[in-house]
Amino acid sequence: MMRGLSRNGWVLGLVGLLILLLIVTKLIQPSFGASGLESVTRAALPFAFATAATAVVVIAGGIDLSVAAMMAVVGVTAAVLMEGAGVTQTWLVVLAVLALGAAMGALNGALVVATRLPDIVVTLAMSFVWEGVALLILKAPGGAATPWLREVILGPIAPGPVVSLIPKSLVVLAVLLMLVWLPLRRSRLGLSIYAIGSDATAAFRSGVSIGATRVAAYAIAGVLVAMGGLSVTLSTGIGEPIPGPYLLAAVAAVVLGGVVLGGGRGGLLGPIVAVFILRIVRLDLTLLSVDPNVTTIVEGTIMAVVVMLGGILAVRGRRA
Amino acid sequence: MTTEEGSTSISMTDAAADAPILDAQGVSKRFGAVVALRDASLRVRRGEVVALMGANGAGKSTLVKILTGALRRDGGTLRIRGRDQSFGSPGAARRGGLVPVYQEPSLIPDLDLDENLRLGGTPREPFHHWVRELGIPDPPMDDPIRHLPLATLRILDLARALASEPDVLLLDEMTAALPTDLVERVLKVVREQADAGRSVIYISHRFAEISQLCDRATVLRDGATVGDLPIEPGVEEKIVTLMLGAALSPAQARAREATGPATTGTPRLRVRGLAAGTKLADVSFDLHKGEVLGVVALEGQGQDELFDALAGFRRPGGGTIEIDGQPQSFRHPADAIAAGLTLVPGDRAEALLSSRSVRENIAVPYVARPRHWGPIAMRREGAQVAQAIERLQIDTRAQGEVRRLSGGNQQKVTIARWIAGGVQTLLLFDPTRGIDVRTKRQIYALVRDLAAQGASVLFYTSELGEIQAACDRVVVIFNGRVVDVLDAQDADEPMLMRAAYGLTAREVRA
Amino acid sequence: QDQKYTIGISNTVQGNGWREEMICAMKAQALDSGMVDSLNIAHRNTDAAGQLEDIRNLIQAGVDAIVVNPSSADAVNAAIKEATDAGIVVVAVDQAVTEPSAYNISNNQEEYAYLGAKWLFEQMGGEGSVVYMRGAAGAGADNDRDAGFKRALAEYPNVSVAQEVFTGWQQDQGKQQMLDILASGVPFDGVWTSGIDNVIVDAFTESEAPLVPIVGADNAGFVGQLQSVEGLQGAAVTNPGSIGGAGVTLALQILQGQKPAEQTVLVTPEIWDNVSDEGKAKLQGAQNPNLDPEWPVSVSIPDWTTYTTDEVIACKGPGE
Amino acid sequence: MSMAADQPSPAARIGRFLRDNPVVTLLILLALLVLLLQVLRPGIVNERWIGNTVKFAIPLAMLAACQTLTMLTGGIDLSASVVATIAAFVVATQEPQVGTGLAIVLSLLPAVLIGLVNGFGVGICRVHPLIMTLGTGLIGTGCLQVYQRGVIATGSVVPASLEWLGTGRTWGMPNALVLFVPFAVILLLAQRRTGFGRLLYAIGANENAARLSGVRAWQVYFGLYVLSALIAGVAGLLYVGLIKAPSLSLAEPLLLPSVAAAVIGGTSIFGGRGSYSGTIVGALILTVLNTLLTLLQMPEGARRIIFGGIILAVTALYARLTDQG
Ligand SMILES: Nc1ncnc2c1ncn2[C@@H]1O[C@H](COP(=O)(O)OP(=O)(O)OP(=O)(O)O)[C@@H](O)[C@H]1O
Ligand SMILES: Nc1ncnc2c1ncn2[C@@H]1O[C@H](COP(=O)(O)OP(=O)(O)OP(=O)(O)O)[C@@H](O)[C@H]1O
Ligand SMILES: O[C@@H]1[C@@H](O)[C@H](O)OC[C@H]1O
Ligand SMILES: [Mg+2]
Ligand SMILES: [Mg+2]
Repeated sequence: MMRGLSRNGWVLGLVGLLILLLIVTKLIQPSFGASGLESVTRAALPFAFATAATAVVVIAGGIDLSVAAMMAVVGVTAAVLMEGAGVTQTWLVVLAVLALGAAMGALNGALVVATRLPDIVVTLAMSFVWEGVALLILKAPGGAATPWLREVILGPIAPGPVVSLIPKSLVVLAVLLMLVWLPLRRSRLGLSIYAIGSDATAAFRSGVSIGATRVAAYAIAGVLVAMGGLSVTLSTGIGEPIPGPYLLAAVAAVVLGGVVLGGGRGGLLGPIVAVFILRIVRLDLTLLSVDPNVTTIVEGTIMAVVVMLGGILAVRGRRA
Repeated sequence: MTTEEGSTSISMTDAAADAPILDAQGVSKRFGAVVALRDASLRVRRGEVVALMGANGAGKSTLVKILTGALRRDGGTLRIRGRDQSFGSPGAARRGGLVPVYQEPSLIPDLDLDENLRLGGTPREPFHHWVRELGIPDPPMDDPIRHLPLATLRILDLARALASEPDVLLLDEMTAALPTDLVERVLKVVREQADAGRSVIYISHRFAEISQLCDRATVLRDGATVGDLPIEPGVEEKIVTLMLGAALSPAQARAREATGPATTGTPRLRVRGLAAGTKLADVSFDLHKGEVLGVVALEGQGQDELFDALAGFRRPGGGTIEIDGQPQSFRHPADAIAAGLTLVPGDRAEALLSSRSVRENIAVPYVARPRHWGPIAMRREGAQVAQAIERLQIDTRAQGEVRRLSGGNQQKVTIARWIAGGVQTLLLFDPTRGIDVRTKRQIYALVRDLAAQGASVLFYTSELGEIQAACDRVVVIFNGRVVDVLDAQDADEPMLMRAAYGLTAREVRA
Repeated sequence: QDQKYTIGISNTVQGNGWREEMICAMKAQALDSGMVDSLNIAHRNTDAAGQLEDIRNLIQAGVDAIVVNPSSADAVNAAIKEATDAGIVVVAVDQAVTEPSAYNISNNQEEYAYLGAKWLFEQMGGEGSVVYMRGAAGAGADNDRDAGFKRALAEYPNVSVAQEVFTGWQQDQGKQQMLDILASGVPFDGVWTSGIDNVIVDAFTESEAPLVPIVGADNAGFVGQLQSVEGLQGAAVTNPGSIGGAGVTLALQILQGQKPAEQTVLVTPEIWDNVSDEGKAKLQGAQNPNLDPEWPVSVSIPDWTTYTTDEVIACKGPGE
Repeated sequence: MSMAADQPSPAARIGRFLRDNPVVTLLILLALLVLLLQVLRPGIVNERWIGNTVKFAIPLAMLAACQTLTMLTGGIDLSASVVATIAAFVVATQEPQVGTGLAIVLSLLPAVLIGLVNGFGVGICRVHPLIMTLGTGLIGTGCLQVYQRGVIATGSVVPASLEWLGTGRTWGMPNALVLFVPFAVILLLAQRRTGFGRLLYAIGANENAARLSGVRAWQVYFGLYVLSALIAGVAGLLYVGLIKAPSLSLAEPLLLPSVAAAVIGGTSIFGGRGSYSGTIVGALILTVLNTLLTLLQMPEGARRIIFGGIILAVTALYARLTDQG
């Protein structure tokens, strides 16, 4: 039990910090409630999916610098295909862009395996490629997301005293992440992803196919990326070909969330909590009408200092 | 709960039991310039426990990896149950009935035990049965593997292997890191496996285990099978001879003057009650100016910790280190180097900048301190490096990157580094591991030469013949303590071997 | 007039001189009006989804009005609707939004491009080819300007486009592109730029290439060049960054119950060339060596802003 | 045993030659690109074009020097572009107040500070350089914006000497070469012939082995990240002289290309291998590639796809050719 605690200590600390921040928010702005929670969650959606995608790849021992560009590809594709689409077609589009995400991710992974170049090089080059693809699909913001599908992530889950506190977007996020993550975490594939990130030689000796697992990890990340791109299009209602600021934010949240660059360690909860922490910090600074430039400094400091602390703890741990 | 496979297997016919279940012939394997296996052959019948013997670097682990699909062989044949077979991966080997416990722990460090079992598809019931049998009744299931002690990891690896009911179990130095009580249990379980008609390939440096457990021994030397003998009383001597080969008979080796250095006065290095980690308990000795002091120990007796502590790589848990009478405390290898203690580690991969040139490798200690960060006196460095290369006769035709050098030449580079700047006290950890006989000779000569010029050398070796070839005196370490100190002239191999196994030494001392 | 208001500001391009002037004009106007308690500024580089987050955070902060430079005409409508539903006045500046409950006050972007292009084609004698240096691929204002440019092009059948490039509204990129074009020897007779102008003139002078007519915006650096660079024929089309101050004024008027007749107020751009006497006089009057070269010289808009030039340069808002 | 016996075939000889002289491979790739450009636009490759290409390649090559040096140790410096921007902005805003000399000194102070923080994070706290420099980059950007608020009233002037350096020409060649040639020569020499340069390779090749040889790695990291930041600062000064318009995101567009230039130039992202000569050619390749794509009439999207594709292809090809040992 004690060991379990220490294993999840970092995540528990983050959850504590999140609760603290929520309390602080309530103190700064007594009217903060359901609608505030909703706007935080909706803002968090694309970051959360981008972060989840990055987490999967990093756990597998890689890194994907093309996450934001792939989100743009998915976003414009969905917006173009959904324009004026009926119910069936809309669902088909959703399936299609999820498949598109998986395919893009798989291509990234396959190139990493085939070229034997470092992940960071391949995915950096591919980020230019995916940006270009997005611009070929839509030169300027355009297309339209199916309105009723947008409703799915808008507003409280249902009218009523208690449930009205829970935003639909939070439910959507939780359900989708769990749909991908829980089965994965329990499956042999999920274990293999951790295994190749932790110790590729030992994984190979345990019967894991390293190349296939790497491709699969990138493909799963691609599916999550597709959810992220879709969530951007659903929240703005249109498709934007220029990648949003999700890449570095996702890497930061992943590291803050306790996933070790290099692989094998960490989960999804920590990074997602880190996403919410970063969103709420921004909200609080806006509520306090802090100079927007100071907000950038605060975000950078949180990243550097928290990770430096983590680094010092890790060095200590290695010595012990 | 006990499984019943024993009674079913025992009914096998004698004829079937006689046909080899595994038959490897002429296996070869090279890693770049290093020839790990030249001509290795191994044959195992049903119900048989075969010892695979050989000095460090003889190629035992490489052979195990090739048999189980972890490495691809360059040449040779492998027949399983009479049919030609090659396994593409350890997973495939397991499905084919060959299950290894590798020399290095093979559980995933960041997964917990439960997850590791699921990953490997290990059946639970048998696993838990074997863990209990092996004396770890209650392994922590939800703790990352990297938190567990090495001994536990070895047992878990074994239990995992046993649970998949292998036809051939391959154990690579399974017992090296285990305390005595666990060793006993392992031996018992392995014996039961054999009695149940399963086959075992058993690698260990401990003769006591071999004679207690094994039916036969196959001996590897320098990557080739050089003998195959039944285990019977007195076979140890024959195995030792085969393992070491004729190349270094004591008579040949003692080519040097027997004039030892003065062992009086303030020693260059004085070690008292040194303890470190869990293995190094209490070691004391003196190393004098101009002396080569041998260190002999079986695998895992604390010698790694001793050298690491002396080189500033790890902080001792107790005891003192004095140099020329001055007490020392090292926080970083740089401190030890400043005090004149320089380490050549056993694993040359640890010491080499493999993607850099010979010259840069040799000159790196010189630029270590910030006041030498400026322009390098290239001429002087060139001369210095050339002199060191000359002295060690390093073959530098493949100058560009040291990883393209042969293993022996790589090893020489790790030593040359310290010769270039003038050496005071050299800590050599098994410097001749995996290198050819001629190079070995050169290294002995060099060591003697350095000593003659006033340097001191602490010389750990896993090849006992080297003690007489290179050393003045020898300390034998067992269980983290010095159990014997001998003059090198008196320390022939059988004597050292027995001392290292903790046999005669104790009698002698008692 | 003793009621004091809180005003929120949302902008998604940072580090661009035009946008910096816009923010300073907002601050100066808020201070000068004496009706604003505090400004709550969300000013960063982000996409439409990030702007949705910022607007929602401003709603949470309980501001009375929001002045927004929208990253897209449609994409932030959802949050604007939430704001106006909550009784918050929303004014979009620089580019329009399509949400009917919001007010728009902006330069007429289509007209901006049309005016400049028409002058350029006229200057070229109605024939020849031009280098068309656009803004950021995919940005809203860039689309509107493209429409204006194309309208003018249709009126001059003998004018063709020699090269079309996106500068991304970045000085260095625009300059390198122009140097490449000059070096390639492609013949052309004029250059139209989307406000990345002074570096284009530099590119000509530095490579000692013969000058052709150049159209830019009323940025201080370019206005100076129009009067000082030997042999340069060109025109600056006004695109006041001070539209931000106008947006604050409009928001305050609405808060005080003086709604404008139209939801959309357009400021008609002017063109100042250095060929006609009238143009020369305007340029002379507008020149201001104290300004950052990237700042538009039209630091104020008659009837809409009340601060002095020194006040906008000081860039101080209420409470600073 | 003996290697002298086997006579390598001519193909193998060429292979070995290319492997031992990787820059040659890169120069061939560069020449092919220039040739392609000349075929597509006959006459383009003239003195003026070469001058312009060199002029734009120089600041990129300098920022790529930061990536090359840090990558030698297995790191990266994502704060380099921010440091360059800060130096550019500070020099232009301080020039009217304190004069060129002092303005340049002031502009390099933030660089040193950021370098020290990076060195502390990477060398002492063992934070992954990617994260560390990303964080300090964000902090630097924020501080720059706060600073900008303070100097908005004072205006900015790009020092004339920097303009001369950035845009001037002598005998058709850019004046920036006056700064860059000595810089490149010193850096190339420093990589091979100074103790510090040797240690960068040593740490990247095998940090443990370096430790074993008495190297205190944290000292090297401090020196490295401060040096990298200083180079970035100087690159920023040169760049503002070239663009002549200090903005708050001036050097940002050079960041990813600077990483790409180092990688194309054969520097291993895992450390221990690479040389600045390759990086310089890498920067030239990227600059020529940009020109090529600008002049090809094709949609912006297609340009980016080709850009990414060529980077991937060149890097993969290069890795194949030079790393078959
Ligand atoms: N991956 C590798 N790359 C290069 N050389 C290797 C590699 N693995 C093994 N070797 C070399 O091959 C030889 C045989 O090694 P192997 O591990 O098989 O020896 P061993 O008999 O198991 O020795 P020990 O008793 O020390 O475990 C040694 O010289 C070793 O250095
Ligand atoms: N690049 C080099 N590689 C190896 N050895 C070198 C190199 N340069 C100099 N040396 C040798 O290393 C030794 C120490 O050099 P140095 O000239 O610094 O002497 P020192 O200052 O007396 O010694 P120390 O610096 O250790 O106090 C000398 O023998 C010198 O010849
Ligand atoms: O002219 C441009 C302006 O209208 C746009 O919205 O932001 C950037 C400016 O350069
Ligand atoms: Mg072994
Ligand atoms: Mg000296």
